[in-house]
Amino acid sequence: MFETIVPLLIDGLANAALIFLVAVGLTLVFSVLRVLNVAHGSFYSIGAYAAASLGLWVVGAGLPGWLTFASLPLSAALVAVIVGPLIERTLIRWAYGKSEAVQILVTFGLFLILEDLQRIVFGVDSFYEDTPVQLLGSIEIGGVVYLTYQLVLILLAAALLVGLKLFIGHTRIGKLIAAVVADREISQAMGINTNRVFMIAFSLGVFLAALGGALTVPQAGVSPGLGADTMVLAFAVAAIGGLGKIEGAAVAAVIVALARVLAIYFAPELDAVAPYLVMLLVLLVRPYGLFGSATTRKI
Amino acid sequence: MPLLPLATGAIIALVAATFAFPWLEFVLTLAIAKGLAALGVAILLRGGLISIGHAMFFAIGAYATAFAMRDFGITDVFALILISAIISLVAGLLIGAFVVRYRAIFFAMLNLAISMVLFSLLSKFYGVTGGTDGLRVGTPTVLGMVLEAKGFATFLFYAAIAAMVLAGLAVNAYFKSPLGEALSAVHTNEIRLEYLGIPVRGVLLVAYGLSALLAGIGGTFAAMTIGHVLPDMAYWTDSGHLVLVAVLGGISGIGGPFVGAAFLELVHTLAAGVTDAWNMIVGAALLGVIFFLPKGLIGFIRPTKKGDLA
Amino acid sequence: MTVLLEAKNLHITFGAVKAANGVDLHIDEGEFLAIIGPNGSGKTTFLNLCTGYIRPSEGEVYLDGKPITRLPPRTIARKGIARAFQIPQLFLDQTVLTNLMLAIASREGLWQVGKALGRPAYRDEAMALLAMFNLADCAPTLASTLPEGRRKLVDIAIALALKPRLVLLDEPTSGVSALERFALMETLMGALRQAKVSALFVEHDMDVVERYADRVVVWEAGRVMAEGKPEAVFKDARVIENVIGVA
Amino acid sequence: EDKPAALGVGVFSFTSGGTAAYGKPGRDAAELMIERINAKGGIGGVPLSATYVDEGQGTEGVIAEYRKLAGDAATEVMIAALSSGNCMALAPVSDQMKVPTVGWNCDTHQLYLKDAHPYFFRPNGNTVPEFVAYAAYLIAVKPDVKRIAIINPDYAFGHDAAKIFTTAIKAFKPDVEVVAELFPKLGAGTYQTEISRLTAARPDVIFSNLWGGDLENFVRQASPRGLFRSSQAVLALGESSMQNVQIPEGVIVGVLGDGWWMSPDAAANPETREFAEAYKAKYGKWPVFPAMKMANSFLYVQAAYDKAMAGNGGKWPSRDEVAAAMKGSEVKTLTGTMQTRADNDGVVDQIIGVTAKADGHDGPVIGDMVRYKGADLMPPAGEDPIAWIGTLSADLPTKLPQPGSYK
Amino acid sequence: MLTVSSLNVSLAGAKILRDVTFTLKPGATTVLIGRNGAGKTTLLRAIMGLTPAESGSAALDGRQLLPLPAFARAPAGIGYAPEDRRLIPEFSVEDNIILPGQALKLPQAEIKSRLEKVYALLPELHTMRARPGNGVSGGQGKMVALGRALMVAEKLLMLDEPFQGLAPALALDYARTLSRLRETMRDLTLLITESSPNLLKSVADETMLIERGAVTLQSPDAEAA
Ligand SMILES: Nc1ncnc2c1ncn2[C@@H]1O[C@H](COP(=O)(O)OP(=O)(O)OP(=O)(O)O)[C@@H](O)[C@H]1O
Ligand SMILES: Nc1ncnc2c1ncn2[C@@H]1O[C@H](COP(=O)(O)OP(=O)(O)OP(=O)(O)O)[C@@H](O)[C@H]1O
Ligand SMILES: [Mg+2]
Ligand SMILES: [Mg+2]
Repeated sequence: MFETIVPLLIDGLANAALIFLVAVGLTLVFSVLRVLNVAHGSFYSIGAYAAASLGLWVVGAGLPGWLTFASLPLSAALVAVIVGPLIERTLIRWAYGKSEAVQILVTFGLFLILEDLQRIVFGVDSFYEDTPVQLLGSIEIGGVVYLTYQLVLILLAAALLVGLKLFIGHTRIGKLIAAVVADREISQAMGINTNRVFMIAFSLGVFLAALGGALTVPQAGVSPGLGADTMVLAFAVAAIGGLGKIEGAAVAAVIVALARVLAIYFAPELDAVAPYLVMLLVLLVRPYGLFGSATTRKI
Repeated sequence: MPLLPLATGAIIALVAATFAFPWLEFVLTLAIAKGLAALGVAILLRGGLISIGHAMFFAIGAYATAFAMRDFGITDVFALILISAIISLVAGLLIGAFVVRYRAIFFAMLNLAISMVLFSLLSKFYGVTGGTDGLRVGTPTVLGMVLEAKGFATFLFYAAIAAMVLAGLAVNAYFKSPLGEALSAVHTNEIRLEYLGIPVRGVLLVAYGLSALLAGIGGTFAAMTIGHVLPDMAYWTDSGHLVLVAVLGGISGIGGPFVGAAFLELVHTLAAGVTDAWNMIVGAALLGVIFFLPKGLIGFIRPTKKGDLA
Repeated sequence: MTVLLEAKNLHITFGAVKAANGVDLHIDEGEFLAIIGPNGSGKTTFLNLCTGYIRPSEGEVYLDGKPITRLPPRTIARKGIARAFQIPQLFLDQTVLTNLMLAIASREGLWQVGKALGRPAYRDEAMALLAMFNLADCAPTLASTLPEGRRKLVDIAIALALKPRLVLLDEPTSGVSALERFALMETLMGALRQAKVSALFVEHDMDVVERYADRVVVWEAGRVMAEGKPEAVFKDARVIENVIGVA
Repeated sequence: EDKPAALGVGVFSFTSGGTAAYGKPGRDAAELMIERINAKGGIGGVPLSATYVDEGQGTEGVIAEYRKLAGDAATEVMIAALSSGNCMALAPVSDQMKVPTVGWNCDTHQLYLKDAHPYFFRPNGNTVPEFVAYAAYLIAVKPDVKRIAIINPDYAFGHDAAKIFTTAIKAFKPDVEVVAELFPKLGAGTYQTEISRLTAARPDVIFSNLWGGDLENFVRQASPRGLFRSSQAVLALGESSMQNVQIPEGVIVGVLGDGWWMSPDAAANPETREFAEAYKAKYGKWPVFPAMKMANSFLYVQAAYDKAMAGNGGKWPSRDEVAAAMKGSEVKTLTGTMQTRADNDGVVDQIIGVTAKADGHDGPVIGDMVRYKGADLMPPAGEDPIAWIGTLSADLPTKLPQPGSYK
Repeated sequence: MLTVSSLNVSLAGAKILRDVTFTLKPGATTVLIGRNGAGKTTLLRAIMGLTPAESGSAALDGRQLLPLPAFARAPAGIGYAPEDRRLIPEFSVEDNIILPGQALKLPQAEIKSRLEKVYALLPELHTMRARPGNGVSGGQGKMVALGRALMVAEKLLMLDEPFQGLAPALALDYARTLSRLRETMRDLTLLITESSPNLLKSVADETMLIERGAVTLQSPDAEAA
């Protein structure tokens, strides 16, 4: 028993860490901009490509290997700074307050374009840069060899969760964001520069997505088509946790990850279905997700 | 009304085109099939509901056809269409009964989830569904007549046109009926609807069932045209494309989705020969339309009406 | 006089607030009953309870002596109780005309396949109603572009279009300029009388109450504090202090 | 008919998506072959001109493309397709449009199981001999194997391979048990959980027919976690990724056929050498077996035209005549021979070995090779393949040529 | 002081404001009277930059407002209470009130003292400061909106139909509050729209009449109805 429980938990959490990183960005962007960003998955894969390229360059340039660690968040930040404001100002901002259909379509169009752009820029070969994994080496737990990197990811995700909660819940920016979420127009009248808030939030979302992508590179590499699959998974997790709910995304990520791992261990054919089945079940019981709640209209 | 000559003109153009380029026959039949599904999506958009999962009904219709032929030896084209229609309608009502409790993003997501479950099952249960390789669909018979493949393709093309016209008329009447107007009202004020004594979920369920039915019929046509059914038919990006097609063409009328579908299929076939980056072209076209033609492509030839996007 | 609607000992609390705290109230056939009371005393909440929008934690609401407490709004509406809201509830991206025609159509139920909503019968009835509130010119405009005051009128017109036995009007004159207030009430009450519709209206304008209410109920902290003929109630010291105020 | 200005060929392969890592070499080879053939004056004096179709766009689009091309008389022959799914879908269309079509890579044994396809040829062999060969090789090198684990892509190719491989193994050694059978979906990207699962199952042998980007990712993720140390790995399509990812030495790999450009026979053929050099010069890598399969398919087409023209007195052949020429043909290729059976399925030899280093060659090679005769492992036409495998005798591996015998 | 000149606004093709021109006396309270749909709300929204103006200008102490983004009004010392309250539902009443202060990065101490002022002026807000924004009734909401506007209103305070939906007693309170407000903040300029003027007799220095989007200046004692 024990020898399956342990790997089960470790694999589950390691998976959850990665899933959380993608989903939290999506959910955060949604909570502020009220835009469901279908192109989110693309930022994930762009982050991955950026990290791979940067890492390969570091190694190629003969720089010390530990720099590749720095290159992961750095490349994510680069993507966020370059892509985030650009896209927010041009496309996303335009879609604010438009119907869901329009928003989803604008980002879907963006998604289609980005997917092909990546193929044109990075080609069709899969990229790989695993210096960090090699440097960290591996440890054996319960008879199974794990990459130390996997365990590091778990801690990292946890830290990020706490950090974000503090940022949103206990800072001035956080309050302003919450206000903008609730009522854009009145927020402006009260002196909030909503455009700045939006851009910060969106770029933060891009950063989280890109970071998720970057962090997968050392252990999974990146190849074309990564974005589309990541996207649906992020959707599912965000919905399960309750859209816009950061802690929800975390819990949901763990649930989904465990579901998948259990499937792989005991019922492999359910592997792919697991996240969506979980989503169906959860939404059946709690229509707005685990942490979500309906907003009653005052009449 | 002025739309009538337009519509007839368009149909004549369709037919003429296939005489000029025979291979268009296939592309256009497929376009109409997708158009039917997109029309279904457009119905829901009326009620402010966006489904990123409607490809599932397209797939249900398609697989229903494949199974009916493989496992029940039904080969008559009309029988197959009828069967798929009924099955997708029933599926629509069942799933609808569940999803009409949700709105906005949650509705979109839930449809996505269900369609992805279907997708995963179709790809997983290799023994039954042929897995990701899908199933082959032979050439159906027409009222007992066994046409050779080319002949059947042509027959199917005209059948599709007929289906398109019928669907168009039906949906048009629906939009004008109280039920149709109530659907648009759901979008803006459910509370008021409730206070008018109107069961909101009932209104939505009708719309959902209708949209599923249309998507299913589209699926059958696709299955019979392509001669093959695949799980990809239910993948979320295909659902995305259906919404895309609807909005591309314009959701205010019934013509839009078909215009959009034709546009998409043509871009696809024409671009695919030249470049692999056809997705980029379609994506750009979509953005272009959303930004500059809020009424959709159909807006070129039709005055604005309420229900247009943005 | 036969009792039409009756509320017995209704309770509901929101967090710390007792929005309904043992409400007992009845309205007779053909009666015009006014509810006045401080802001936040639970008037709108009472209407929500009567129409099934929210359910009381305790107590019952009876229509013709039959309980309707746990029925959804649509069923209660079908039983002949129509409502106009404090914050107008319209189909914002449809025309004012369509707003009304939907209300009219809903009387016969929507399950009429193949018939257009815009058929002459509905159109004429709708236009007649709009004309009554001199909104005829608004007929083709989208509800979303109406100013607050006009929305209010359309909202009331919709309620009447349902041909109810009882209308609940939540501050019908608020947001309607003083210049138009009495004109509105005249047409409204006239129409109700003629159609023999009972009315319960929440109102802050005492002149309006005085002129149109058969009976006044004074609300205070989620319960009825005083009740009676307007002129009597307006003399009640507590009422003057809490509701009417002294200039 | 009189000769056209150019011989239109439709060439189908994956050039987008994760699968492109495997499909691109195929397309590259096609371009190179066309250059080379046209440089020698084309086929019967007519230069080839290809239209390339990306299978990455999904079967639906692929069929649309095929119909469009077939509808155009200028396209006289198709080389399609890479994926088994697409071949299954295109075969009936080819019957319909009557265009001779060469399945250059797809190898599901189900292709001709139900109906015949007079215009669809698949000269590069099918899944049955390919994976029975691996079973035989494994038993030969590891007679004491007890516990096997399988991780294959989640579609026909993966499922077929798993069934064929296990059936064969059990036929050769009934007491073998399958301790884990995983089918991650195509392009899954990360396999960490699967790897834990496989390790926990403690198998003697891990069999996989993952390919393209998937195979590369799997290898990269599995090696640091010691999977290849704890178990003997069989990577059926290993050769196609050897140059992109470092596969540890001693892993059993092969080329699903005879398409190993360095095999003794191939090395003996100057044309092959030339082709490989040209390929390396043009694309910076040695031609992996998908490249060889594509190249061979062009030779197959060329042979068909030559034969057809020889048959009708040098006149330019119709589509039907080309198809007729392909029927039952036997074609010398860069790496061996393609034998076309009456049912249009092909018979080729199977080359298998283990990863090794060779001095004098930059990059990994295959050592301890064996070359099984295709015919020995091919079920007779019309017989149910899986049932047939069940009937194989336990001592077949010992009767067949032994590992290392092919030098 | 606020100067609006030949301001024009059109919405959905319809002309809503026509050449609106007026000047508010500093420290004075001006009441804008007009029937429903006259354009009162639109005028305030245009000044706030929430509805785009076609042409014309609005200047506060010589500073042009229209070119500025909407969020630049509060820092300029303009407080605004919309007719439909618009509280942040999930914020407590108190958080709603201090929101503008936070937006303007006011120091905590400053926010604190202003909050005290507001509570002193509107004691009932103090009693329900912990309630959620969606937990207050229509009328109570008006009060909260006023308090929130006061947070930043140093120069100009604009109230859109503050009395709408107020019970008479509360309305009288509210009117008194306004008078008290004018005692405490003498140089604060008030612009109040109202469709029922009688309550404002006590506070109004100036009355403006707006009809179909056109403003006409009136003398204090003018009879509105
Ligand atoms: N978004 C809009 N699109 C088009 N017209 C609009 C829009 N908003 C308001 N209007 C029109 O502008 C005119 C003025 O509206 P406004 O709300 O300013 O009137 P008001 O004086 O505030 O009325 P009330 O006293 O009822 O609030 C009205 O005729 C209204 O129809
Ligand atoms: N959905 C709700 N959630 C929380 N509290 C609520 C809710 N609805 C009403 N309340 C509270 O219940 C009390 C009564 O509200 P209600 O709207 O009935 O007052 P009212 O008498 O209509 O006031 P007004 O005359 O200002 O409209 C108020 O204090 C309000 O804060
Ligand atoms: Mg109220
Ligand atoms: Mg107003």
